Amino acid sequence: MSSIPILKSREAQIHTKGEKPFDMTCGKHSVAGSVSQRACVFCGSRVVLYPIADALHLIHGPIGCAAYTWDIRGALSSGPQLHRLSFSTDLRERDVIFGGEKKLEAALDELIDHYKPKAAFVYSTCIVGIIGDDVAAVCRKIEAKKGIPVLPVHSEGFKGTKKDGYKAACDALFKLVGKGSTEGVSPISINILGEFNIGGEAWLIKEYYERMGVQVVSVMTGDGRVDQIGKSHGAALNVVQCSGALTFLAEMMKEEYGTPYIRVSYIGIDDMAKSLYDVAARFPDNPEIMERTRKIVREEVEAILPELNEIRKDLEGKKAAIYVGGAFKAFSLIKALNYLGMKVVLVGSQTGNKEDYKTLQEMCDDGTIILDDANPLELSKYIIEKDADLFIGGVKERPIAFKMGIGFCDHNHERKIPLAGFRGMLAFAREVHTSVTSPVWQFCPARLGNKEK
Amino acid sequence: MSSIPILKSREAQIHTKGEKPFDMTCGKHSVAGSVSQRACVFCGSRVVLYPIADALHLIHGPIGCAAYTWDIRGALSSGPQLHRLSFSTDLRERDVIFGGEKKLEAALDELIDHYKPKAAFVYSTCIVGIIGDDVAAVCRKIEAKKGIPVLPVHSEGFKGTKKDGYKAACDALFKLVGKGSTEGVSPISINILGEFNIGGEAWLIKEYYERMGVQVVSVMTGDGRVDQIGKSHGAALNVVQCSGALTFLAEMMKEEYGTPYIRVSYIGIDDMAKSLYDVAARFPDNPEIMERTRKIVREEVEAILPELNEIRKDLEGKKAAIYVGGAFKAFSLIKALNYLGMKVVLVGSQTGNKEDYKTLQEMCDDGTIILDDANPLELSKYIIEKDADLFIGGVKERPIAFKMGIGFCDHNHERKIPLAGFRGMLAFAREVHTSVTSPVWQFCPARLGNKEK
Amino acid sequence: MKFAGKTDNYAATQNACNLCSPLGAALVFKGVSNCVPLLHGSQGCSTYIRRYMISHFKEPMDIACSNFGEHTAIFGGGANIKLAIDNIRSQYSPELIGIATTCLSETIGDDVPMFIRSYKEECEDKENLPALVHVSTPSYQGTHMQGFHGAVRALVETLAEAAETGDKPLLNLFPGMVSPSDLRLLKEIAADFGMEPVLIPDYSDTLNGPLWTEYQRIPEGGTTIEAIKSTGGAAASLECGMILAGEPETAGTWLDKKFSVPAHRIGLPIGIRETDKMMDILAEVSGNPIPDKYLGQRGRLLDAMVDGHKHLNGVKAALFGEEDLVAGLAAFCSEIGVIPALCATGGGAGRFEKTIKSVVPERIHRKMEIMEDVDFVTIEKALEKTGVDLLIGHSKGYAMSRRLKTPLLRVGFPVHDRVNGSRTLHLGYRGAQQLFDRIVNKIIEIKQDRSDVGYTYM
Amino acid sequence: MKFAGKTDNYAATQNACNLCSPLGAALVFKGVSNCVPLLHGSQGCSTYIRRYMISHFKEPMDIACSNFGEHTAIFGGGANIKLAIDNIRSQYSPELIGIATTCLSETIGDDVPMFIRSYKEECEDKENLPALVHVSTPSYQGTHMQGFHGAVRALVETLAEAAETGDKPLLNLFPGMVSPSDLRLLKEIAADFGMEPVLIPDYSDTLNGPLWTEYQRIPEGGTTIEAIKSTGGAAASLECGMILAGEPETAGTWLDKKFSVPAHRIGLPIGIRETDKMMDILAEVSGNPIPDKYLGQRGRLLDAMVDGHKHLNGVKAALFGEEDLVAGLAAFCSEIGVIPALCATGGGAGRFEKTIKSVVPERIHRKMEIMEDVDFVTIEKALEKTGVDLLIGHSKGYAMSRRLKTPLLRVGFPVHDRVNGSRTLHLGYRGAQQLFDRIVNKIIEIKQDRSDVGYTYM
Repeated sequence: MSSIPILKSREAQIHTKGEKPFDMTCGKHSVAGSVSQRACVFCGSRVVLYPIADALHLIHGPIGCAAYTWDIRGALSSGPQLHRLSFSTDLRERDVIFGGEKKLEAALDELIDHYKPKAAFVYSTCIVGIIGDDVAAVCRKIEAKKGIPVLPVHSEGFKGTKKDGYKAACDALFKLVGKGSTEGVSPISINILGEFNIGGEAWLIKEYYERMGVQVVSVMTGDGRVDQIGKSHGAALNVVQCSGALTFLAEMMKEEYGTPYIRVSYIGIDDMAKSLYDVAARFPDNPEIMERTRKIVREEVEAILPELNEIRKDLEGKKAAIYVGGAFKAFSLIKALNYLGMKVVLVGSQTGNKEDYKTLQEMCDDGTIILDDANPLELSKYIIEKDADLFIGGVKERPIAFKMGIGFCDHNHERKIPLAGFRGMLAFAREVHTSVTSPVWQFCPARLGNKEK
Repeated sequence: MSSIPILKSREAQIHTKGEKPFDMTCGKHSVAGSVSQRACVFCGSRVVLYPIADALHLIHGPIGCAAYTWDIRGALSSGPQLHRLSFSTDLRERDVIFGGEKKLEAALDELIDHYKPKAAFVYSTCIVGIIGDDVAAVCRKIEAKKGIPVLPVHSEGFKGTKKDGYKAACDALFKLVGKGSTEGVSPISINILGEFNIGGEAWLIKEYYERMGVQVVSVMTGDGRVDQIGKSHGAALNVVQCSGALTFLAEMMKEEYGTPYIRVSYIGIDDMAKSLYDVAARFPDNPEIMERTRKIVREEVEAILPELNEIRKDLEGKKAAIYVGGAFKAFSLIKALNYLGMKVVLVGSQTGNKEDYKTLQEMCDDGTIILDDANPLELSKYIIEKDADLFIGGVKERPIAFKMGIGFCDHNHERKIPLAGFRGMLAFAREVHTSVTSPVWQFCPARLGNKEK
Repeated sequence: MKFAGKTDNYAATQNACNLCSPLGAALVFKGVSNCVPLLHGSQGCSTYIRRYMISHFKEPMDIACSNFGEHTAIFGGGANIKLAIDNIRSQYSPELIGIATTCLSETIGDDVPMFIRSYKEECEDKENLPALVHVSTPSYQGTHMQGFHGAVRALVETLAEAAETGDKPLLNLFPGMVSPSDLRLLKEIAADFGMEPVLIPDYSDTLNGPLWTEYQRIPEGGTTIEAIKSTGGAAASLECGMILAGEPETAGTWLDKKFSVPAHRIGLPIGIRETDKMMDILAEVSGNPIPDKYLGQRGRLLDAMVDGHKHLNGVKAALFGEEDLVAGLAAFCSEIGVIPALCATGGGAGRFEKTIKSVVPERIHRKMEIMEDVDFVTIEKALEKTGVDLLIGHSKGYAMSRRLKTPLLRVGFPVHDRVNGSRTLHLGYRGAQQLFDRIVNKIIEIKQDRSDVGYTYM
Repeated sequence: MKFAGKTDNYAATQNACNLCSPLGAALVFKGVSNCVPLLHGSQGCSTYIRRYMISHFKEPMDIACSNFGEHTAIFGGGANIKLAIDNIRSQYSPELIGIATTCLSETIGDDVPMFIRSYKEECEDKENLPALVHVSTPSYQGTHMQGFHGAVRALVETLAEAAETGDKPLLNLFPGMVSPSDLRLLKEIAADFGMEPVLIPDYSDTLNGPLWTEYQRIPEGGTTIEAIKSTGGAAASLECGMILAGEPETAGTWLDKKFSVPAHRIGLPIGIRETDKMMDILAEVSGNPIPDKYLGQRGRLLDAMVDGHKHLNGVKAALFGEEDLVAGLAAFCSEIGVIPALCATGGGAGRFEKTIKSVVPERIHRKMEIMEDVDFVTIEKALEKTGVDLLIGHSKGYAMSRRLKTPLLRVGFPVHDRVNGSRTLHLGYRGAQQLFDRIVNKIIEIKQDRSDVGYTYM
């Protein structure tokens, strides 16, 4: 095999810790032809709003965008399951020529009557603006007619990056915030932002806060409900997970309602504990909250520690590669993996900013590869060079790891197990353990160094 | 292919109606090396006693006899399922040398304690007498110890034919008869003999009699219970189905208890109706029984007639071959098939007697082949010659029919659908229809006359 | 949950039973040796399609994208496409780049053929220029199947030449969208008839390959460009699929018209009759008799069909998926006594009902519901009324299967909730054997598990 | 229902997990060309065995019987055996009659070899005399597997000659009791290595044949007597099965001792390692490299194993059935991460535990229960405690599967409640692929169906 070439235009987005002065180029539009692992604006919006289970999610455009996003995420709902259906205006050639507004209106009319959602999100896809549809006008008309919020989401795929999609989703969400009454909202209360309840994670987290004595007014958007979002402005604090997605909303709520926010991560024992302590610290007048928090952390950690230690025995010294959407998650993962005795040899993200990358490189050992917006060739090149035993990423990264005989842990929205929270840490450890200790690797030619036929 | 030869010694057991003066040789031990479709004495006993669901059935011998008869019949129980387990003393080499009595005793001791059956049947297999085990003595000992009937069944495989097995089973059954009180037994009452509740048939039949106002004291042995058999001598009449199996018992009960018996068949509309009328006629002092019987027959026939007529349209003129255990069943099947518009071109039985065969040939058209104790080669020879569309038989006949592209209906104990009773007639018609009308036959080379590759 | 059904003023598509055309085109290009597919549109198109196909094939799925930004949409995608080609070339060194458009590039009116011409003209390194094949796949036209067959045709029309035949007679095989195992089977059959098959596409190795010793930028395998070029000199073409491959203008008809390569057209060879047809054509074209191996397979298949016939005769099944697959399955069902009580497709080529009816005996027609251009909500509504014993289709029917408590037998694409989508065999006698065993065993399983008795023999 | 478990004073066998030895012998004789098996005993033996095997193979199953009557038991079976041979000859014109004894004829002490000698001497028509092969199979000794291997050995010891080798090197293949599809696969593999395989037995056609145009008294196919004779001149023998084929005295060791045919002995080639071993031996013996076809199959199998590994690692399975099959499955399970938490057999050859432990990594041993010479009631008792995710074994485990609510994956013999027992593939890379897909898909199915969520992708 000829060695894998790196595009010249991508060189500034790839660094090896310790080699050169660190200065990551990032936040760029992906290079044409580079097979980025990123998605589009629409994807960003869809990820954020998807878990709102009592809303109608109508995708305005040709069928593909709706078809590919039908029920592909592990975001659970304790009640309605409307979010798991796929609705599309399914634009055809004549709609492209004559415009899709009528079809959109008819679709909303019909679907709202039938499913009786609490709100409707209308996602614009690439060609909607180009064919000249006035989606906002249709939404207003239907909103007036049906008496529920009908919110356009400006998610045309090409108009920016996935982050712009987050922003568009937050814009839509923000229109729901403040629609409800804050009666019954305690002064000791929070919103959980940026937690999507994959595998029931939001339920875990929420329970911790509630056991602390802190009311959770809304989760955005895991197991989300339109009414909860409506009264979320009543909460005393926004607790924002992840680097990108919901920060926009937190900022808007801060400006409009004065709600302060803090950033947290629920991944790994340390960060999970910190997320609870940081919230407790915001309510210094109620010292019993901090008391309870300490107790919770102690209990929860004690419950998982014995098995974690067992697992650590098998994982000690193994090498891991991380490629995730947001850099913030990568921070936590590095800590979690270190906790399991593993060494991170590659870390990258789709959407990190300069500061994120600086933090990343500070967390890593010399020689670790750090990447922004990587593609399959780059990822495979470095996981092989670094002889990783485990790759943490999403569906698109999985076959790369597998072809080279490397274990894999899905840390994306498609997974079905909780990886957040204390119990999530145990699930994470088990997941990593299950993959890394499988006997199948013994047969993999790349790991055998050509010793096998 | 060379034509299929018929063994000289078998020629007197094969007749073509209308060709020669009819004189069937039958009741012979099968010829060595002839691949008879018959089974052995053990099989005869096992078939009769199998459905008694609250008894322990322990097979004394090497493992095979028990292994091959484990849960292979469709005889249903409304309560205990003990009959569906397979118990064996599993004699090994040292038992053959030193005798199996101790093992038998231990097995009975252990199994009766655990399963708490109402009685135990101990089946002797071929080598039991030869190695000198005194089974009767062991049974007596355990009977005394456990306080339940423990009955030896003299079913050594080689000691006769399947019919001798029926006899051995009846001997064992007869020891149970009379053990219970006849309190509550009505003077208008019967026992149903020779109905094994395959696919729930006994339930159907029993319901007819009960609707007539006739008490059913026991069914032997379908959905059978030891206690019911115990009080069966109180019944006013024994109603015996089938040519062979339970007639021995009916004779013994007639002698010992003076219970009269009649012979019936529940297969086909006419015979089923006659079975009810014949019983009603035995209670002439209660004319309302005959009244009710007429009503039942009318209602039941009306319920199945429309669909039967539909089915008949597809089956009219098709040709059938019948090879069954008892000849009595064959009589009914001929009538039932005629009712469906089908013509019987071959009929045979494993255990018919001279009179049976005489009746058979009287029922058949000229040219019909009539066989006693046939083997696969004979059966295949004649179904091909006669161009049959359907074969009615048991598991061992099935592949013969299939290889030649001929439909098949299982009329043996392995089936799971009721073929007796009015509803059974409909099930039979459906079963035949399903097989005969399948599109697969269009591809069968034998039926295409070599037109296909 | 109750669904809104398709009504007269129906407007929304709910749980689509089809995908968009660029997916089909990308799949075809994955089946060409040393080829990188390039979608001309937004980043999301390629990412979603990659993700969707990875979940089925479980293989690396590099599909490039020209990555439209806001400027691109305004000023056109010419610059992007050129940059994309450059970047693909420097990373992958492909022999062919298969360029499929998307709704976006089509809507803004990009003239891709012109972009390609000008790229070629401007190119300094003409020697090493990969072949550039363009197919127009606006997502608002047709389904993934139109994209699939369009790409096949584009490959042939762009590359085929009047060629000399080699030692063995060449057979052009246009298999339709079948599984890697199906493709492998078709190649084996053609070779057993002494022919050299050119499969377009052939992703049997590229999307169902072994583990790697070293990373492969483009997975090994696929139809070579040389082979595609040679299609003009083939002894015959065999096109599979009555509905889409049966369109008036296809790769096969084009080769017939242009190079007089006789085009044989059959349905997907699913079941006895259509496989017989294929065997007869191959025997005729090759001049060789049907190999014993296949007579043996056929014989054992028929034997098995007879052995299991009673379990199936009268069983009602719902078939759904792409048009040609459903037609092939309906034909096979009719051979084994299964009533294809509902045949549904998200496709809308307009020949679905007629084709289905042509492969099912007339007396069954009144027991059937045939639905074209429908989504899963509509199918489920219909099934709530009809009631069938079994669903046969792809994984997207699982939600419906669960609600209806009717088991789903997974065939076709996508299979997202089982591991062997790539290995599922549909074609030939062996494919029919596997389908038969799966169907009859599933029916037996239902009967056995739902029975109160729990018979241990069936 | 609660069962009585195996205790110290255990006496009864409840729901046996094995069959009697004449069955195995009869099966072997069904795999010889133009052979009729003859059981020397009561009518019931052959009838029960025929019925039992028909339910699995779904093929005609003519097995003759010497039909003991009361007189026979007293005076010995000599007359019966002779009459039976005569009758078989006149009806079937066989080239070989395979005579297996039963408990009855063994217990009364019939000297079958003597009967055969005297039959031959008395025979008027010596020219057309079929070969007569006798195997001693008292049902109270061993299981059907002893009968199987005994008959194989009897065939070879009775018929093998010091023979010249033909064009191709001969390979004696003693496959063990595997499926017709497995036999077909082994023949294909041997042929692909350029060798002429002599499979003993080979019931791939006789018990898995096509429909017939005319009735066949003895179904076509099977190993010819000529081929069995030639085993003495083979290049090598390959015996599959670590436990029973691994006994000190087998057909293979006999050929080695008598004719110096080197005997290679491996386990049933189930899974990667044991198939690799077989391939290496064949390469060595034939002097040819492993064909690409098998490297391809192996490559794709490994790829699939990696794709599905997470679903399986740590899954607990119970394996039951005949000793060699369970050992082979245990080896394969260990390769894919499935813990063979319970391995059980009705056989009692005495080498079960040691063999199982030799193919499973040591760190797994403490998680395993290994049970020899047990019945289903004992197995079920153990499983009530252990708790596994999946049962892998034959149909007789269904009742247990139902009560334990643990799915049963059907392999081996008998398969009475599915249609494809004959077609189930266990051996080679292809067999491993099919086993793997079945196991992982079943685990996924359980997870998916039991989940409250009902994910549509897994």
